[in-house]
Amino acid sequence: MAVAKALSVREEVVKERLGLTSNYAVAYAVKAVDVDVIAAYPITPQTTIIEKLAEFVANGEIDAEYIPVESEHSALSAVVGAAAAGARVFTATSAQGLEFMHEVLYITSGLRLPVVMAVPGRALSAPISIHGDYQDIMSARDAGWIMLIASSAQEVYDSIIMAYRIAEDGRVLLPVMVAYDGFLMSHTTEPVEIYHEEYVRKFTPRNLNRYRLDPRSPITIGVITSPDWYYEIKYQAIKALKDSKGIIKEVHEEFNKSFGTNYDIIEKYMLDDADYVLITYGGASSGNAKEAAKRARERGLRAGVLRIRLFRPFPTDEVVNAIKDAKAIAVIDRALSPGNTYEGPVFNDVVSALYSRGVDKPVISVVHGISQRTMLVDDFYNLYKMLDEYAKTGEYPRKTIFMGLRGGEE
Amino acid sequence: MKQLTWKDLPIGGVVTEPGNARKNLTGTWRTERPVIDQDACIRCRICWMYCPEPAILELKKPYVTKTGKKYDLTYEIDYDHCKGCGICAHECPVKAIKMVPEVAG
Amino acid sequence: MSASTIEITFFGRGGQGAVTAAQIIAQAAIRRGLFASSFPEYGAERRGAPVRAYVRLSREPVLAREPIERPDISVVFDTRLLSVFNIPQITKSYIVINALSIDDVRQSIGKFSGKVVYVNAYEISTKHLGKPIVNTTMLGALLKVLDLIDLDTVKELVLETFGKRLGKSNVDALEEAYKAAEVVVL
Amino acid sequence: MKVYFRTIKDLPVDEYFGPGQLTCAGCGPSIAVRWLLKAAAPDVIVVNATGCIEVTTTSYPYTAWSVPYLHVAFENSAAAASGVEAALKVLRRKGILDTKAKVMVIAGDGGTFDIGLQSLSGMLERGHGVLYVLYDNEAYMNTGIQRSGGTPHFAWTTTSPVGSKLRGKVQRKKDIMSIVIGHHIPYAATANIAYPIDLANKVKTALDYLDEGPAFIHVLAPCPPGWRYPEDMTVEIARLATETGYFPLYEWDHGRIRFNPPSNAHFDKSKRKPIIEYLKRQGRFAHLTEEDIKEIEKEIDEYWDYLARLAKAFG
Repeated sequence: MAVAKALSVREEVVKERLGLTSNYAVAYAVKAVDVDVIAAYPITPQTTIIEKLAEFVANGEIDAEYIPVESEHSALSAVVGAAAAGARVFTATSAQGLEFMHEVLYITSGLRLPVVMAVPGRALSAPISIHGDYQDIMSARDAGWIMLIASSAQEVYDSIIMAYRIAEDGRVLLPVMVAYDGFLMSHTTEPVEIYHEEYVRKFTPRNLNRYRLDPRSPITIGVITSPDWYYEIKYQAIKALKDSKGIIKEVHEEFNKSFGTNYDIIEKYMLDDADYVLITYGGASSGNAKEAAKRARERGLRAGVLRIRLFRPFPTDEVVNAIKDAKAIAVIDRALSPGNTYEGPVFNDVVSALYSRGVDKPVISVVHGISQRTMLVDDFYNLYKMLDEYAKTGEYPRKTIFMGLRGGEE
Repeated sequence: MKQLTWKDLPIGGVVTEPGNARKNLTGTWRTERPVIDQDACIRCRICWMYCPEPAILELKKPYVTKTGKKYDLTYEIDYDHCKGCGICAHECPVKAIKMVPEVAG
Repeated sequence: MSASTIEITFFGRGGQGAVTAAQIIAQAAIRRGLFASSFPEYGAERRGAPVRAYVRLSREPVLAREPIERPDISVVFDTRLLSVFNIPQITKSYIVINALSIDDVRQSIGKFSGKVVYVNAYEISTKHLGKPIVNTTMLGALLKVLDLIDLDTVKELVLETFGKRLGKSNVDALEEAYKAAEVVVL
Repeated sequence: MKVYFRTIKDLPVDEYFGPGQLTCAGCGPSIAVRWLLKAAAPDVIVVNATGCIEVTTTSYPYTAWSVPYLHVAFENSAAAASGVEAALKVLRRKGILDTKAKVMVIAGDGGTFDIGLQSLSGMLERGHGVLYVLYDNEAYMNTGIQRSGGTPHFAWTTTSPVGSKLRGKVQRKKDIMSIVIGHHIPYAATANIAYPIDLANKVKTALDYLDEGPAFIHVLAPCPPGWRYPEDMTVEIARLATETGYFPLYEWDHGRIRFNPPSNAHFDKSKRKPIIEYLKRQGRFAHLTEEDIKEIEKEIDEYWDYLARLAKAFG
């Protein structure tokens, strides 16, 4: 019954099924939510988003001001200004561009402005690499943004729509970043069902009832604080980010109801009875891990995948509950946290989540797909085999495994 | 004010009351105070124009000088905020403003 | 071909339109209600440098996001690419190839256990487009063995991709190749 | 320049800035901002760059501003203002907000000549209807007097100290007006806190042009601790800067250049007061030798030659 109902919702809301890259899916979502101000600067692999948006604006398909800024720093600064004036805004970037925005990332969340940004992830210089991974995304993880990591073009489209609803919620008022794989998603054409705009707009009503620049009631935004005040104002934003999890769940539920989808802040794949779990994020890691789980199950291993979709705030209880019955777990990071005990950034999050809830499980840290180093389904299948062997011997590696590294790690 | 917690403050460090900096009594910074000689003052508005604070008040307060000249306006110092820079005294074309040492207490 | 997922790799050179051809096939599949994913090998674009573009077609959602190492079908824009990518060794079922003659095909492919779809795309594309841009012509040859997608949908997409005038010449090339292509066993 | 205020008696009474801001006693930039707002308020949104004015006027939980105010960072006030302007435009167009507010940037010399030059150039090139006001106190005063691209030749600062080998700032002041004018915007002008009527008229004129594109006003605003002079001298020193020809008052209005009093008489060098009158009152120039002063005088003459050529070509 539930399925039949979902299907009929789908039939009603879906306007057409298109072949889109994740980047184009972003542009279509931004169009659907009736954005007011777009400011962006070209950078690979983000550029095709803003090319598509520029095309929409040029053809009058979006009534928005498109600011072709002279840098990423100005891109985020301009949307901060526009959001402070009450507009619904969008920007996008990758890699060096996100680094160049870094200063303003913190300001955006500190000023509690509902900015939405898309980031197809990419390796950071030096050496320069235009290829995809998540090092740029991870460098932004402490900036106080809500961070969603999508795994398909459809999910990217849906996430951008949800992002506006979340960001502008009066209980949240925080910027939202929608991240996904550079190239492996940003430039991969997949089917995307786009919605009739009336449904999207109904789902994302404007909220002008927030602090904004208005001569009728002049307020000051962007103050300087002494040690007497900074801590309290910062804590408000930290608390808002933590509390946003419940509201994000609420928005997911309502989105699922309105659009006949099935999103949650984490995705569980063959997880219920899994002994061995790969924890992943993004499209390539999770897609290949799912294929590998199927392969492993065919060969008698109870394999499952846990995909982290909401990365900040980190879904601590959800993650712990999802893996608490597993025998062994591997966290696959497409990013690096050099100099840490383990170099996988999300590994550290997972371990800290388990520890905080008193769950002691063998977890191994795996780094893979750096600068889009080829990841094969077989690599992920081999990880299940490795977990099985570790579980049998009781011996676990006490350092990060750098998969696919010529020469191997030491 | 300092006892307010994070629960009491508007989000984002926004200040919602325009111009509430007037609660900063910068007059305490002064070592010398300007004193206007209302009889010598020619109401030229120059001190008012150049005051950085602004701490020179242009009041619709009639005044008759000792020599019988009538004015509609009176210029007075807002001693709560005047920092005592002395620009007014320096720029006054008729030297109607004197800088006088602040006395303790 | 009618396995659950069909994997196709286009082998071309920068500027020959291999990426566009892969896109058109994926778009056509999506338009027919199938699942598909298509992505090129990425790097700085260089004219003439060998490039690969991948397409997966399926009746189920496509999960895998790995490069196609063993394509069911290889679409090869010129014979010199065969050895660059070891194509006869890695291809499972079909090599769709642009060559000057059947002898040229035999000579350049050597040993291959599957079937070859041969077309002289140089000649056909030059005839219709005035220059040897072979991507749409190769699509015609590919369709000879790819029955998941119909000719009309591909033609529709070619017209949309290239616009009316250029689209028409490309459709002509595609149709001629579809007729002229020969399936041979070496 | 359109004349909105003919005499001092015409100047508006309402205050939108201060009191209670934590600027130094005798602050030149404070005088500038007070008159900017008197001319522009109430329908104006201010975007402020990091700097003296920002830190002294928004010390939480207090604000010295009675107009909507936004501070984002140091180098991006022009970019943030671009966003505000674009937002007002589109929200007006869509009928979401009914507002006729104009956007004004207020930034110091560091935020304009140096770290903010890129975003300023971007904003001017894109043609946003924003008035950008530079209050120039000729160094990074907020951080304790460090040299900027706006610091004049030979001036002492803590990063252009007077030593046994180097004597103050080695380089000359950047010609920001020429850079701005190079963007071919409708209106650019210089102004000086010693001439508030002129300043207020220029602000009004600039705001009127914003439908066509950006406007820029370069306001000289002396700083008592940074320039090392007694705080009651702020206006006098500012006035001397113009009277000696060091800081001429002029406007670039739709491709025409026009000099304002008293600078319009200063092509004739004899009408300019000797530069020493300006220099000798400031501790930052206390180390100057006669040779140095000659050098500065030569530079000012060269600058006037340049202005004369501009006036000839575009007058």
